[in-house]
Amino acid sequence: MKESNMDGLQSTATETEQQLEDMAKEMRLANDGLSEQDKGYFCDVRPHRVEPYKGIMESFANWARSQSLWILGFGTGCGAIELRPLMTSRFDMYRYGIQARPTPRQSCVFIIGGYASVKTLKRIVRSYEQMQGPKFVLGLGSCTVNGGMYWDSYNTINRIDQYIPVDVYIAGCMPRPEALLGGFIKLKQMIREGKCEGMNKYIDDFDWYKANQKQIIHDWNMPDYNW
Amino acid sequence: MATERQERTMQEVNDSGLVGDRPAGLKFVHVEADQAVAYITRLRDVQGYTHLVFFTAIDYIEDSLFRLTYMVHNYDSRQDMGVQVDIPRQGASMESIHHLWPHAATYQRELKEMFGIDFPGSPGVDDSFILEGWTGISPMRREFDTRQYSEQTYFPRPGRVTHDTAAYMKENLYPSEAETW
Amino acid sequence: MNVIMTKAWYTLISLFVITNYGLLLGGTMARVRAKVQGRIGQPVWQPYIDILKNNFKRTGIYHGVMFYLGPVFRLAGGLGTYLFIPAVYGSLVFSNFSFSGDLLLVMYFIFFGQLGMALGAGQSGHPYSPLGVSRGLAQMTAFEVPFALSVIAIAAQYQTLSITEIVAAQQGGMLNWVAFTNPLAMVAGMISFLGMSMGNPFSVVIAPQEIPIGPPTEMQSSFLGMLQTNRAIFNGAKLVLFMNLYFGGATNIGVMVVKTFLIYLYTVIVDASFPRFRTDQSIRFFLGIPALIGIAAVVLQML
Amino acid sequence: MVEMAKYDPRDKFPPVDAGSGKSVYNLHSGKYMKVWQGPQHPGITGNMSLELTVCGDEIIDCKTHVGYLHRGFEKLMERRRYIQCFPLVCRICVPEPDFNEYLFAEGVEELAGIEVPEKARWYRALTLEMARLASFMMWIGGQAAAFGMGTIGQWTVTMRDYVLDLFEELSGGRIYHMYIIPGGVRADLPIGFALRVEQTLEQIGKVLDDVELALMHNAVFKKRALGLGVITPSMVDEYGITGPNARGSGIRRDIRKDNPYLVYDQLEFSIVTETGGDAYARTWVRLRETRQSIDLIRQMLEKMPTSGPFFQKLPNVLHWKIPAGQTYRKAECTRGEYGFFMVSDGTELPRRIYVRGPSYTHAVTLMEKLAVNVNIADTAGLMVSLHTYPPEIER
Repeated sequence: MKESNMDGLQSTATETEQQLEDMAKEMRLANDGLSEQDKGYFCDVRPHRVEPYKGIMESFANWARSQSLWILGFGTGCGAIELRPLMTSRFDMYRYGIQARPTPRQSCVFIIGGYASVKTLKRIVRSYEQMQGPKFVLGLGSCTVNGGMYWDSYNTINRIDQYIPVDVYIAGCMPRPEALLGGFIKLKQMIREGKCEGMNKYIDDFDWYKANQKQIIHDWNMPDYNW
Repeated sequence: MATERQERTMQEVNDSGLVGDRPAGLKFVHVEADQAVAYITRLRDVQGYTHLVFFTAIDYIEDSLFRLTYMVHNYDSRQDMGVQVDIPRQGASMESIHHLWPHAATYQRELKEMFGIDFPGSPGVDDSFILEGWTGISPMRREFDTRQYSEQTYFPRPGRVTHDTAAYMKENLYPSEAETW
Repeated sequence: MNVIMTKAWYTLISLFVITNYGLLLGGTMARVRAKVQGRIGQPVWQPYIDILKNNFKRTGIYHGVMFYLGPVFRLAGGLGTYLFIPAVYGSLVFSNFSFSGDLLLVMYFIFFGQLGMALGAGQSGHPYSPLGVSRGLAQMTAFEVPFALSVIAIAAQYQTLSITEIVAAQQGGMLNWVAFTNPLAMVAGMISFLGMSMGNPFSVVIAPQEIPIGPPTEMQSSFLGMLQTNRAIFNGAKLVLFMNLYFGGATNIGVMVVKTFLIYLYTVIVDASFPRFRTDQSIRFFLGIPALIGIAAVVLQML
Repeated sequence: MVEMAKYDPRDKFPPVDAGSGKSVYNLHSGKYMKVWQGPQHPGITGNMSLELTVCGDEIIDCKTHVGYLHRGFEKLMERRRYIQCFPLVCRICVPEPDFNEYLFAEGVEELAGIEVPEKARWYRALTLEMARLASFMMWIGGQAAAFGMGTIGQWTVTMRDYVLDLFEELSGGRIYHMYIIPGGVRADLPIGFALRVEQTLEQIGKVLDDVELALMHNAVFKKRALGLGVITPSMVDEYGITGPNARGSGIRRDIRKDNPYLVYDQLEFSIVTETGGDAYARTWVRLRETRQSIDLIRQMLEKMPTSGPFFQKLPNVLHWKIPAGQTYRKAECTRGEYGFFMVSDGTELPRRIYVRGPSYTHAVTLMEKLAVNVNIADTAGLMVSLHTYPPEIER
């Protein structure tokens, strides 16, 4: 597990805003959802912002990232039914360097397939935090934008961007595979332009996201940030 | 195990006391709560209604009662029989039929969670089935307002306008046809 | 001193060539598999981009020292396998250290990577990893049996264990290949090669459907990049090894490319046209007909 | 094959409690491991999860967890007018939404006493069979992929896509059609539609031949599927099993024959049954039913009336007061008996609409029963072979 440098805590003689922010960054996570013997297994260090490289190096890295997008194989909603045609020979997404990975550790694109019920949102948050950055989120369908059909349902959230940062929305119910490919191409453009800093955004507004998540997910029995 | 009281109920079923007999092959019968399970047992064992199609409840909040509906099917006579039981809404509780069909326990789990109807003795009836960490009244009860709950909880995106469909269509879409019905 | 330096340079060149060849072969075979499925498939250079992307990941987590060493062992296994095989017979650059190592050492290196991977996966703490590891090691032990038997048959045939001498003995015409002088050994070896290349029907170790995805479940960014690099080298090394053992080796790089491509094509075609065995089923399979064929090959040589 | 030493695998398993039928074990004894399969798992159907307790490589206890896709349809429909419920119901089941539309429309017509024109009933049956075809094409790919053969899925899912094209031409929607509405159907058949359907059916027939050759006669597939998840005929009534799962055990039951709806009494077809009761038999049943629905579509296109209205004009649907009553309509969908139980109290809003999905029993009770003593590598195949679909469990 990462060591948190304690300097930020000791040199607190003259508190400026900056140092207070540093202290907030250095504060450890509570992980109060976990039982005592489980706390040892999980990291309690707050996630740290990772700055991108400078100049040509970052643009080259972004090109590589945009050319190999690995989807997390998690059909969170009915939008996942259009991923099957996307993978098969009619709309062959492998042509664009897109492939599906079964484990969140190795994947970098998370497709929120439509509506997310509260029970699924818990798994979405956990899978999203297990993914290694930079990671990108595709909101699929109208339900991720504003609740869509189920805007007044008691069990589906209305806006996914209140809980995890979203890079690209693909509207429609259901969005066609062509629309999905269009969304992927848009995502590639944004990655090349270096606009997809969703992970750093998540880390900057970490407390806000956590507050929103814990407001809905009542039985929070998982670590606060899952490395 | 059928007392003659159920015999008589059976006779009534076959003769009359049917509600909504459309389509052919679908019958509904009302049974008292205390003899419902024995009656269903007889339906399964004697009358050949061997298939439990579904088991659900209807919330009549104005009469303050739940109407349980056991739908059983007879594959020989191709009959669907809806056995309907009225139970009071306060402290709603009902005998379990998981000993007749194992998958009835699943329905009872759902009813416990969604309506708050208790089935003592049903395996795992208290486990959460669909919802997770749900606090508050059971969502399928009619006094639960899902729209209000959703607007309070799930950060509705500003800008959504909800028209009253009838008024909107009457004004904008079909000004002439709206009154033709 | 000078000799050592030139040898080191030759080794580096040979490693560079086999790595790129393995990567390109992987990309090509992905396209072949896609053609069987009626698709176009990914670009040939996709493996390069994937490795780059994995190494450009910003964060990466580790679960301890063995988790680090697992991919390293795997890479060491791949390199060791390759470095003691003559990639091109008679060539100064591509006959690596084959003068010093022999077949047993190579077989040991083939096993070595898996064991290291098992250690690393075990420390990752994910319940899927030990499941995959146990499947992988059990299946590996099974397909080592026909492979070892066919190797013994070849060794008995040529009275040597040195790969270079085995290749040398097969020179001069197609009919001198083991595939024709000792077909039973070739059959047993090629069947065990299916298991070694971990394609269907023996791919339950890294199967996505049954327990994703086995040992590398927790391997992320640069660990995964290392594993992918090793997969390229290891594939190349295995192909070259089987080419040397059964198909008369190669006298120049072109022949090597053609032969290894065909051998790989055979595994990919089988891969695309079969479901996968369960672990116990694949063990029963390898200990069945292929093992009997291997025994028959050995017996024929001993007669 | 080599003769393996005979040993009883049961002896390493914990004792089974006679009362509950569940095995009694101490999870912390170090002998057992708990593995969660799903919801984030490629080998699970839809979005649900299995809580497996394994002893070595074999499952000794399985618990199904559903509810990841719960949208509260039944609650939402209670606060919408009947015609507003209509775009909702097709969302319940994604692979074949038409059954929801059909049953909802039938129920409303039932309660409101509306006669549907003859042509509309043929169109409805045609849509249902096309939906069945599409769903089966997707299922075959899933069953093959669950055993690791991705090639079959690539072929069949592409063929399904051409059926979706026909749906798009017919109704404008690819996945959700909303073609069957109360009072009839939304549009007439396009010109030359039957011709294009025939072309697609020919293509699909060819692909099905290839699938039969490459999958059903595949030695490895047989090894995996034979004897996996055997459903005995006595279990069928006990667990409320319907559809191909029951027909795979030799039970001759098909709502299209027993309680004929729409125009199925005017078509020639026979109930497909197999006797094995295992995953292989179920695969055969579904493969043959796919061919059967191709045949049914051809029959319909022949016998279909060419003239006449396809829609019965409704009163103003926004002020539509359905008379009080209750009814239960069912149809034979690809997974079994699909039913809508509708209660109206004479107002503009439905009092209660209950959706009976066949997966309700298949995925929860039956799966928990069948998964015991199954190798953990076969869980995905067993799950797919039951053809469960989570959204109709939790709605």
